[in-house]
Amino acid sequence: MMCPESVLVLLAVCLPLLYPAMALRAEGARAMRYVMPVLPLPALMLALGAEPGWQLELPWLLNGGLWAMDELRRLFLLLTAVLWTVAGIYAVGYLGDHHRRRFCVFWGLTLAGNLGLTVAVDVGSFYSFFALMTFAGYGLVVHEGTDEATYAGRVYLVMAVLGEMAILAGLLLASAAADSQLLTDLPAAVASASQRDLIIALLVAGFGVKAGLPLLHFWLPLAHPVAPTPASAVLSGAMIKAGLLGWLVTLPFGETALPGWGALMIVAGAVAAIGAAVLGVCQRIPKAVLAYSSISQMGLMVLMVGAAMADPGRAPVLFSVIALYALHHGLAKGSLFLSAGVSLPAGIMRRAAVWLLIALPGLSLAGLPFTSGALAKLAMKEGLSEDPLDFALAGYLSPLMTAGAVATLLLVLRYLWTLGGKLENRRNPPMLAAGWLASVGVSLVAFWWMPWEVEGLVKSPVWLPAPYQLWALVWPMLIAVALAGLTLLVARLVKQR
Amino acid sequence: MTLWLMAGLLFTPLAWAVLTLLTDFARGRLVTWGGILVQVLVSLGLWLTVARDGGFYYGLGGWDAPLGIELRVDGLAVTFVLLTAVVASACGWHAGIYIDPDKPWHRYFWPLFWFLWSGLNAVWLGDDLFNLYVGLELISLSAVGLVALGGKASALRASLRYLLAALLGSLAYLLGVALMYGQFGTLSIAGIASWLTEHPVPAGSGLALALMIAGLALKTALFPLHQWLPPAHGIAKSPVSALLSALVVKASFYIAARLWLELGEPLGNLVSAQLVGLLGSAAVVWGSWLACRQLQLKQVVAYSSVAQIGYLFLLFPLTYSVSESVSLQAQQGITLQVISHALAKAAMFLAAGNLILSVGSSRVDALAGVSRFLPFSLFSFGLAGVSLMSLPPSGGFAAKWLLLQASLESGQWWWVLVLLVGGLLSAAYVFRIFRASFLESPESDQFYHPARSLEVIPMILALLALGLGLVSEQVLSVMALPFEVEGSP
Amino acid sequence: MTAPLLYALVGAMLCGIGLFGLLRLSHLLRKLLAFNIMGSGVFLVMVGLPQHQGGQDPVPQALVLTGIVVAIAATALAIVLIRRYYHLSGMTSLEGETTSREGGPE
Amino acid sequence: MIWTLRTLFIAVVCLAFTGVLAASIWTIADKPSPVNLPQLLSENLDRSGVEHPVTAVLLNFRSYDTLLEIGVLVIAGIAGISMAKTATLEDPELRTSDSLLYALQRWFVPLMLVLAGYLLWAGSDRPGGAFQAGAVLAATGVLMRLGGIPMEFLRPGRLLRLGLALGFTVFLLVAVASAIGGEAFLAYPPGITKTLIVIIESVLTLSIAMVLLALFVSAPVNDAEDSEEGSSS
Amino acid sequence: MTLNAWLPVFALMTSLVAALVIFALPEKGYRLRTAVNLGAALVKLGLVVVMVWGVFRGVDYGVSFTMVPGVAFALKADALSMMFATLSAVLWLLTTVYAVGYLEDSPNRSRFFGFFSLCVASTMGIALAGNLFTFFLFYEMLTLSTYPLVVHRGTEKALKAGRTYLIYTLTGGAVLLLAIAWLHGVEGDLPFREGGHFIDADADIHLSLILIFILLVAGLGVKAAVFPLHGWLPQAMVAPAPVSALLHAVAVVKAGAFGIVRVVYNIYGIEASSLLGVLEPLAWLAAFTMLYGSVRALSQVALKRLLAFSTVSQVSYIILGVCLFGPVGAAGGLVHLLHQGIMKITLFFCAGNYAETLGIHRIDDMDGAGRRMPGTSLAFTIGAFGMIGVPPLAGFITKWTLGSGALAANMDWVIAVLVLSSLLNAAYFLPIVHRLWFREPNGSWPRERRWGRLETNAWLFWPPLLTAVMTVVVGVLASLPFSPLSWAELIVLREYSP
Repeated sequence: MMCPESVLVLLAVCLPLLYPAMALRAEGARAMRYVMPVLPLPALMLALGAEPGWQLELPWLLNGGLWAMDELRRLFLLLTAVLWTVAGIYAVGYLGDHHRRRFCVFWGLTLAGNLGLTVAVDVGSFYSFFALMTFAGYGLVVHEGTDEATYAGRVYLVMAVLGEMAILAGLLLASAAADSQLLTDLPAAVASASQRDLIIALLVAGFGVKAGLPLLHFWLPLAHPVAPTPASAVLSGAMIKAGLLGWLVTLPFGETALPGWGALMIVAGAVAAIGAAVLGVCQRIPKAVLAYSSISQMGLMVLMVGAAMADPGRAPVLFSVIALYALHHGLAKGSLFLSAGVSLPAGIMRRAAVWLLIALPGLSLAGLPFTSGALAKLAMKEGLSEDPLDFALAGYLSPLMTAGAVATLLLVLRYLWTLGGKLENRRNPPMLAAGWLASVGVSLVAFWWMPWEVEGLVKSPVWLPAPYQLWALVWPMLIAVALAGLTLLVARLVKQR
Repeated sequence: MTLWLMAGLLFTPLAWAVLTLLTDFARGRLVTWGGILVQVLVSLGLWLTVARDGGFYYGLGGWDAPLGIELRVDGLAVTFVLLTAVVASACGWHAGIYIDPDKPWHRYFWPLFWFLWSGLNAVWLGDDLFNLYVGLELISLSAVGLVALGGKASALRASLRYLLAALLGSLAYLLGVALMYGQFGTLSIAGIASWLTEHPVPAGSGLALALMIAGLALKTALFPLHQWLPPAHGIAKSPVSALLSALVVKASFYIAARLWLELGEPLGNLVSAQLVGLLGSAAVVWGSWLACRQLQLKQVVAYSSVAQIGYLFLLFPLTYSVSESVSLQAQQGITLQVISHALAKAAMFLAAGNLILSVGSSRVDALAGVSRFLPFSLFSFGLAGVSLMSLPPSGGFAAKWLLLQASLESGQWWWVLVLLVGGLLSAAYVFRIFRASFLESPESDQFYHPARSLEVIPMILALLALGLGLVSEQVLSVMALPFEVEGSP
Repeated sequence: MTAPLLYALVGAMLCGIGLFGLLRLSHLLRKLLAFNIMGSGVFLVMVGLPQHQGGQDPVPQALVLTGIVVAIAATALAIVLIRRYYHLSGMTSLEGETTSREGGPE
Repeated sequence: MIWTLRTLFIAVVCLAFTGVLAASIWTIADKPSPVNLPQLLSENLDRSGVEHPVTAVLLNFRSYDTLLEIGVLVIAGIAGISMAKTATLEDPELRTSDSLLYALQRWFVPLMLVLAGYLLWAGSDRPGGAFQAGAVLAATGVLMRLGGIPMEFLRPGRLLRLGLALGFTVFLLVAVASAIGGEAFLAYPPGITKTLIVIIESVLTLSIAMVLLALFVSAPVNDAEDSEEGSSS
Repeated sequence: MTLNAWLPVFALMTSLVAALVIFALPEKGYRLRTAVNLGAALVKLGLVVVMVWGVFRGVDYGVSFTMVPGVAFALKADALSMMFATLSAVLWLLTTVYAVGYLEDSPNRSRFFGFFSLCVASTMGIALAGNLFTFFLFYEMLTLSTYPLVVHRGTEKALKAGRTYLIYTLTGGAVLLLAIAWLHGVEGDLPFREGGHFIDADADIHLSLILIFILLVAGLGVKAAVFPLHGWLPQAMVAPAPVSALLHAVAVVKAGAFGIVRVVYNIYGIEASSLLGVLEPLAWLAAFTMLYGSVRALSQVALKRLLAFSTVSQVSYIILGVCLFGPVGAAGGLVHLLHQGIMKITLFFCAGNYAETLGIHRIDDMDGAGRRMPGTSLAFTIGAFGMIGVPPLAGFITKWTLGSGALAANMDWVIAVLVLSSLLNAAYFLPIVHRLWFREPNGSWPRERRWGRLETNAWLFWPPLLTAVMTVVVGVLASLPFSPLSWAELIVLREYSP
């Protein structure tokens, strides 16, 4: 018999999937945008309401479908649903008349893909949703129709297709090795497969395109700025995490030690974290800065992925940290992106409030105490602490994290700086403002009630870091501020000359 | 019953020749149609009789061979008799509508037509060398008469050429007959063959066979002796062309084949068998090639006959010093080829006649746009073409299949190439016609519409040719019936 | 060598001559004559060869008689055709034709 | 040059042909034939109804040949008169008033008629027969024609066609009559064989003469209007 | 004979009779002709459905009689034939609907629909043929009945294309005939049989068998457009869109591929083929063709030519699948027989719609067409994505199954080819999709026509949408019983354990 979860999950996936049908009739098309915030609601209910562990078998689907939810997926689903909801609200106010119907169609399809892939456990539907998200996402990227958008779209598409193919090959090999169509069977089989390294390489590269792995990231700083703001938010907040999720569910974590791959990933993560920051601070467009920030943040997560690969024993712990970090980053980055589209209201107080609300998620990213960022950073620190880890590069992780923190704040500051020159002075459309405020609220407040797991990593009350941790959180921020101040000074001097 | 059938078979065409001689064209047409009915029924009856009871010898005038003339009524012969009945009645039916009844000289069409028919029957059934000669002359002269009928200079030129070729061929054949008689003292083919099986081959007898076959090859228009055929077949009235291509050339080939199968093994030799096959192959290629290059529609069809006749001569190499089963396959294949070509070529000529009637010109490029106007005739043409191309399920295909098998099994693979290339070349000229007719030309609205029945006749023939492939087993089984020897050969 | 055999050999020679004429000559009447010569040769062979050893044999005689009638019929028909052809085209031979003339409008 | 070469080539071919043929005849002539047909024939001659073996072969043993042969002749006649496109076969140019010819006619025509009758009658027991008689009869007609005697029956009308067909028709009727009675085609009922043969011979003579005569007169020249299919219009 | 024996004959006769009736109908009889066409298509579909059910339960449908001495004319319905028959029955119905709309007021409709039905009858015959001889019979009939369709427009270009088509196919037919005759000489009449005939073949006929195999593949490869025998296909694109659709999706190209499947599975037998060592080279050839077709497609400017080269590439998937020794790969190849048909017919329908409604023939002119014709463009997009192999569409199922099969057969290089081919497919399809939806129109269309409320004629509008839906459905529901994939697995099961 169908349990409520099954109904809900079907609803969650099918609602956005069927939503484009509204475009067929003129009346429906006009009403379309008001439905956008509603689309992720079933998913949200599912993520919040249902306990992990249920599963839904769809034997007729592709090669036999299985949808289910575990802790990891739950967090990702939650992130996706929340972010899409707030972005949806935002979009209602944001959208102009330009090809609005088309945007809505692609919005729905991308959402369906993004939601679907988080609940899919069989290879076929996972890959299907992944591809759906990828290709429908293209519609969001090129929506504006400008030359930059088209160019960005082309780069996005080329890389995405390459990535898809790598994933296809990797999944094929893996599933052949496992002789199973279920993702849950893959890691173990990959670990013992004769072509282990090839499979891992394909999967790392394939999902790496989405996750903005260095050298596979080119599309990101191009695509995120040109997409409409709500789309950027979900691109950077949710969809980028799909790549991460892909790694987590397919690579052989906890099965066997892969020091080589771990090292590679750690190096890649480090390069991403630092390198993206260096490139990012040179950007002039706010959303480009944010895009680089995303790469940088993803670099940190890659770092953890690498560690998890290198040390199978530590992988379960790291998983929950990664999930937490992803959740935190997604919400904060979503909020940041949305803020790129708000206008400054009249009145100094209001302006200050707006600026504060813009800055807070950013600072949260950098690990400001009492924010989700602080929690995530601490959890990460704990997760990557030297002692339990057992591989060559373990010693470098801590400084890397610190450098990452510095880089993060630098980028956030740069963002705020560039944004300052761009924000317009006018009234925000109410829905836009509502969406943005909601995102900020979710990132700063609602986060604390979300079902993440930090047992054994951060002492409770988790929102209140212990004093020794406080310093650890703050000093990189200070360095960053100092650096930023220095730069500013130098810039002034140079300008005065 | 059988005796009456035989008498009817021999009597009807001759009698109707006389009857129609006494009437004018229009009344002759009615008389003819009656005669056709009789003749078809008689042929069918005889065929059924033979198919049920097996074949027999029929001594004319009550005299058996070697003194008298015996007719050999076996499965093959009655099948050809039936084939002749079908094709000739179709042509007769068609001619009755097609030919202008107001021209006074057209009244002579019917007697010539009937004489031709009787000559054909005489040849199919003949087992006497000299009687076959007379039958051949009967056919040749009436055919020449039909070609020349009321014709102009070009028709006369063609018919003269035809006549001279036919006469030379007949003389060569007759010379062979003279030598045969001088050597064996009898004119019965069966008699000679049975004597040869029991005695060593006497010296000097090969020339007789060679002369006869050479003469017959000339009459059959085997390459390179084919030049007379295309003008004659191309210029005659369509029903006449159909008769000539479908049946007349087959008559001489039939005799050659009978001689070869009965006497070839002892009297022939490998080189000549291969040589004849080679000439046949050359005919296939050369005839098809020329057919592709003709400007006149009926010339295309006529050259196609030259090519198709080439296939027939593959009988010679494929039955000489090969195993029994291969020989049988080759014979069956050739038989099917004769039948299907007869049906298909008749259909093709009749359809071509309709097309010419419709567009008012015999040029191939005048056909542009006719596919919209006369699709039915064009379709008949095409169906007949399918058989000529030896594509399935036509009789031509079944024939080709059997010949392929025979070639492969006897190890004479070079004929395989001929068969395949020939099929492709024939496709080339058939589709050339189609190409022309499919062309949409803007001014192509001036068409005369021939009578519906004119269009139906070639269609029936074409369908028969096409369906032959499906029932070829049944048709061939009649020919394979045991031969019941009544006379004393 | 008996008389019938001589006839037969002469017949062979006539055949050769007739054949040469048929192939070489272009005037239609001459061709026709050549045909008749060749025909005579054939008839001679036909009559001569069997009677060389078997003596009197009425069968070939009858055959030749039939053959002659046929030959006459053919010759007569040919002459009618040739005359008419000459009248219409003014030509006495089949040669010298061009492809455009063949079947071309008269 | 080419002409000469071609001639040479043809001459060589013909010579070779003659040589081979002669050699073959020479070889064949050496051996007796395995079937002795003349003997068989003479054994059956008394059943044939006529005394002369050639006539017996022609009109009894191999009467089918003869039937068809007459057919060939009729065909030639038909084809011949089909060429004539005028209502009459009369050709004014052939009319002469030569007195010598007229005198000849007066003497020869009756004589030749008698000769024809004799040849026909002689056919049963000595050389002679329908064809010879018919040929003489035709020659008479030619003579009359040259002499300018109008012969209205040669108009290509029903009478001419009837004349052409007469011999053949009778032969054919005789042939089929026996078949209807259950005998083989062309088998003469015993007893009246001779009578039948004589009747056939007589009508054949008439027909043969008619055919030959028709062929002689039927090639007058006039213009045709019918177009062939092979030519474009 | 029982009804069961007659069912294949009836299925064959439906379209044959329809053809004859249509030929006899006057040009003006539009309604009657349409009724006959659709009626026959529906009846046939019904018969096929009945037979599919029967074959599934193991009923034996077959009729056979000796045609030429030593050879039988045999019709038989097994799982494989039902696969092809279903394809042709379903798509015939849709294509007929489409063609009725497409040729609304063009001349020579009687001829067109007559040959159209003949063409489908031949396809049916090919599907139901019980031995190589019968197969060949209908194979050649197909050649002939498609020629008038290819040259239907009667232009110089069409006639030239028709000539090329004939030269290729008839030559191929001749080679095929030679091969069949030779095979017949070696082994006698060979009915199609699961597991093939040559598993126990003597070593001394191995060479002959290999040569015959090469000839067979060469003959069939012409229709299947295997490199280098594909030259006719792009040229034949001058034909009207429904013809191209039929040619590519159902009839001609498929007949060739189907023939190769028959030869490998039911004549030689997969194991014997593998033993003879003929599969591997064929697989390489197919792989090369896959890539070659795609590369050529990249540089095309005319939409239909692009689709043609895409066909060249896609059909080789089928052949490749057949060459993969193992049940999974085989299922992949077989299922593509259906999938490619559905997807390609969608694309051709759409191409026809663009041409007929907007006068678009070149890819350059397609900018912004998605707004003017959303339905058609949606169908096109789905078809294109299916071709690329984007999940969960039909093409993905193929690729996935093929890939798994290749791995099972230890032919890992196939994965690389698959990936590369998909990339190439993406490289030429995605720009078109982009043009459709994301470019602004150039102003005016080359030659626009309007039909009432819908974006185009209703007869033209629905078929591509339906096939697009099918593209999605056969992909998404691939594991349902009677889905193409399940059916292919059934065939394979019977082939591998005969």
